[in-house]
Amino acid sequence: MIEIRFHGRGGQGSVTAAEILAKAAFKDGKYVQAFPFFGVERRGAPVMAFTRIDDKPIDIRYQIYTPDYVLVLDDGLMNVIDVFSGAKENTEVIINIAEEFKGKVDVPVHSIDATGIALDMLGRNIVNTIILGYFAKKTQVVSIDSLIEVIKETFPGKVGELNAEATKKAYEMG
Amino acid sequence: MKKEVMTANKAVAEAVKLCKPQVIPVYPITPQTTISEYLAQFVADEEIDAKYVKVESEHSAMSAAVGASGAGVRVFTATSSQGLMLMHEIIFAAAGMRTPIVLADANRAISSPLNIWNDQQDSIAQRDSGWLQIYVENAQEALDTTIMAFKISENEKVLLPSMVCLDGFILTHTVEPVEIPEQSKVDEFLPPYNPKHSYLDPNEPMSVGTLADPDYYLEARHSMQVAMENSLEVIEETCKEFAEKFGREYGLVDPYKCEDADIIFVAMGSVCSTLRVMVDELRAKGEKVGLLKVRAYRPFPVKAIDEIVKNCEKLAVIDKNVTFGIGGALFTDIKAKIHKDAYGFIVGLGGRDITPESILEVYEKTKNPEKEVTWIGLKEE
Amino acid sequence: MKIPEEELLAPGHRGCAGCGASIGVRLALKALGKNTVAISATGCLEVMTTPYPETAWEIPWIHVAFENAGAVASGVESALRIQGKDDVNVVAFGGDGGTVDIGLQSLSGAMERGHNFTYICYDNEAYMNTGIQRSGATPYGASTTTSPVGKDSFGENKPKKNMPMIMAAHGIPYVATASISYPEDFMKKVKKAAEVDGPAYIHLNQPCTTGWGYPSSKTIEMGRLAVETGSWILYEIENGEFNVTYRPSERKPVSEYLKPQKRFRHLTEDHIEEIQKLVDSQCEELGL
Amino acid sequence: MVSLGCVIKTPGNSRNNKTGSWRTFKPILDKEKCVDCDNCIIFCPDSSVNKDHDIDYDYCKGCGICSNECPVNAIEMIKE
Repeated sequence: MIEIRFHGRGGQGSVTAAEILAKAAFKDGKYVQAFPFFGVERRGAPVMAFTRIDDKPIDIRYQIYTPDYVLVLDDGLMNVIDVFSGAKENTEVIINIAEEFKGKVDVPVHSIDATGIALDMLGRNIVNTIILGYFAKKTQVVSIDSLIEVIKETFPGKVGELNAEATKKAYEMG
Repeated sequence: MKKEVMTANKAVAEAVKLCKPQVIPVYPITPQTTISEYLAQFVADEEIDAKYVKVESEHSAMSAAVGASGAGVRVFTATSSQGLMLMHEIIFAAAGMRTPIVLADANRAISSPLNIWNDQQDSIAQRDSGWLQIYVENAQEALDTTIMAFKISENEKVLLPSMVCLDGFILTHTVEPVEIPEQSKVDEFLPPYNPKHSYLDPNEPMSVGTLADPDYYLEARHSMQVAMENSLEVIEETCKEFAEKFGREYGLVDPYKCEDADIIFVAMGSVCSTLRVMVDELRAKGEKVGLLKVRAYRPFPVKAIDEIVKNCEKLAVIDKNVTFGIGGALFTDIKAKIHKDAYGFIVGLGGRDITPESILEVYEKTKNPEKEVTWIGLKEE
Repeated sequence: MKIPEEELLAPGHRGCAGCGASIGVRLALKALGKNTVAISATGCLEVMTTPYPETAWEIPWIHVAFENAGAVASGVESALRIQGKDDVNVVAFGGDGGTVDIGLQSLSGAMERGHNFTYICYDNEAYMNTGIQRSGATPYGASTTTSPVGKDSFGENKPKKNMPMIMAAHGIPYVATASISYPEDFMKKVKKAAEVDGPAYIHLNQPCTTGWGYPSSKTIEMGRLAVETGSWILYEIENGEFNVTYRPSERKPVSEYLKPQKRFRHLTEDHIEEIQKLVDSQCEELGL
Repeated sequence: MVSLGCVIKTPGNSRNNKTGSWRTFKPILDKEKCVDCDNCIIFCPDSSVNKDHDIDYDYCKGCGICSNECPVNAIEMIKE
């Protein structure tokens, strides 16, 4: 089973990202589960979301404490919370950050300027699908085709098209 | 048939759509709210031909539900926690008036202190109301049980309302794959509601919701007891019919590896998923352990439980609720009706995460008991 | 006046001898006819008409609880309409307690949502079913078991809640006040209420021999005195337009209305004068 | 056995309950005096006066409203 933890801020679409990832993996033929950290946080507050992906039905129902992957939608969060909490030896972390992440940690960290892509291609700082594109290439956990399909289903029309393009761009950078 | 990834709330809404209720009075409350939103959208898009009554409170939601059901149509509503508390008075009226309403309760803790997270105190607080209560473990079971609930409640041997209890957030806000049955098959399974005991037709006037004095009240309540007893069989029949039609099997209780178990976990709702995994893990270590998932809490399936636990040594009863001064509700019922060495564990109140470690603690404390009722994960003062 | 012969509230009900509520319901049902479904809040009316296994209702009727007649009516109305029964009249009856106090929220919701039904508040100005406790509709100066006369009390010390105007503020198409003592006026209003598309509210003044303390034969006389003294004003608000529907040719002094009633018997001349002033200002406000 | 939900399916069967037994005073109408105003019919709380102004003593509780509302004093209340 693969466990993914998302860190973001309320309103940034972390929960949607966790669900899109689950739905895309489902299209790839996997069993999936995704859920938010159940809180009362409002726009701007740090939030978490979780996705589990497996080849067999997923029966466990508690939060993810030792993630295989951590996706950080906003590098500013790193000053506020420990996004590396529960990281295992082989845990990989992907951070949306303008410059290369320079912190000293024991796990591999991949940096992507998702905000740059978002501002460039979407005209607003919405990075949740973009970071998934990068994640798809880096980890091969989910296929880019399924991901694009789900993004278009989730955001119908032009918004979906633009998001899909931006996600593909990030995929190519992975 | 299609399979989609969705929350249990969406699954319930899809089930409701398939069951074609004609009146849906509902009021939003976390974590039920998205059910009311999906249903509003279905009505707005004419996917269901129903009156969606945008009531001003849960008390009015249940009141309108009873009015509509009393008038002879199929009715669905949903709520959670404080909403169910506000409905409490009319919850009893709904059962007494024998309205086969189906309500989905997104299980959530009760104030005070205010807490929006999951436990099952809200529905447990309604257990003496005369409603059937079925606790579900996942989104698929939420969908399937909602469909079955209408059929069970509308059965003439029952005619009591049903509460489908799904754990708030853990199910209501978690997406997972769900199979949506075909409309035609649901139509075959669940024929239109044809009320004989209560409807409001000027051509055939009847008085509904009357006053019963001491000469009649006792009998009226007794008939509810009989209906509740009947419902045991009706639930089993309905589950069987459902399995034949849709291929998914459910019962009053669902046992897992109980045949040779020394210790059996007894629990309700979503925690059963994690428990099943823990049963496998413990068995891998040579521990003879099983899981008894109680789906039907009211009626309380004494015989079904007895049959499954008859050879085990001990029961570890897990409650996400507390009856202060005695223990968890499921535990006290088990103690009263099942003659086994049973230990009660209060877990997960107010959304406290139930981890594998907490379950191992339950197991350990059943194996080597110190006291009858233990609160798991309690922080030191 | 000639009224429809058909009785839709059967005799044999357990209302007090001289009960004003049963007169009100009888007349309302005569105005509405057989093609009607009724909802009752808990109260005198419900208790006296449906002690199982006997009902006084000749039309379909439902009761659920005290404070929810508005919501129950919402459910009933929705159920009837979704079945295509658009021609069936829906009428809800609630006492003053069940309407102006505990049932206000439920009623307000039903009115605001625009259900097509008529709500009739049969107002006897206290909780009569439970033994004459004050309600928000109890008038100034009335002695009840929870606003008793005492060393430091002259009875209810607040004027009656203005429920019809609260209903009017919902912007519903029809609001009216009525009295059982003016049956023609009342029945005309019930018919209008049933005919409008949307919610209608009628606040029916209904003297109560037991709670007010007058001989059972005087029920109609008391209602008439309430209107003739200006203590109760008959009007309607049709699509926002206010009209007084009955003007006493000469307003009688309020003492004529108060003195025959036990609930007001303790009042001093000063109190009566105070009440006269209250009534005068109310009449002036409504253009009587 | 009570009906399901204590629903009553025989409309108007309160007629089984003869409330005439509640009466202390009995209204007697002098039809000679009657002017057909129908007040006694309209105002009877117990639907106990028919269109011919016959009083149904099975149900009349003897409240006296008819007597009080009669404009020509045609109804007398007498002790049972």
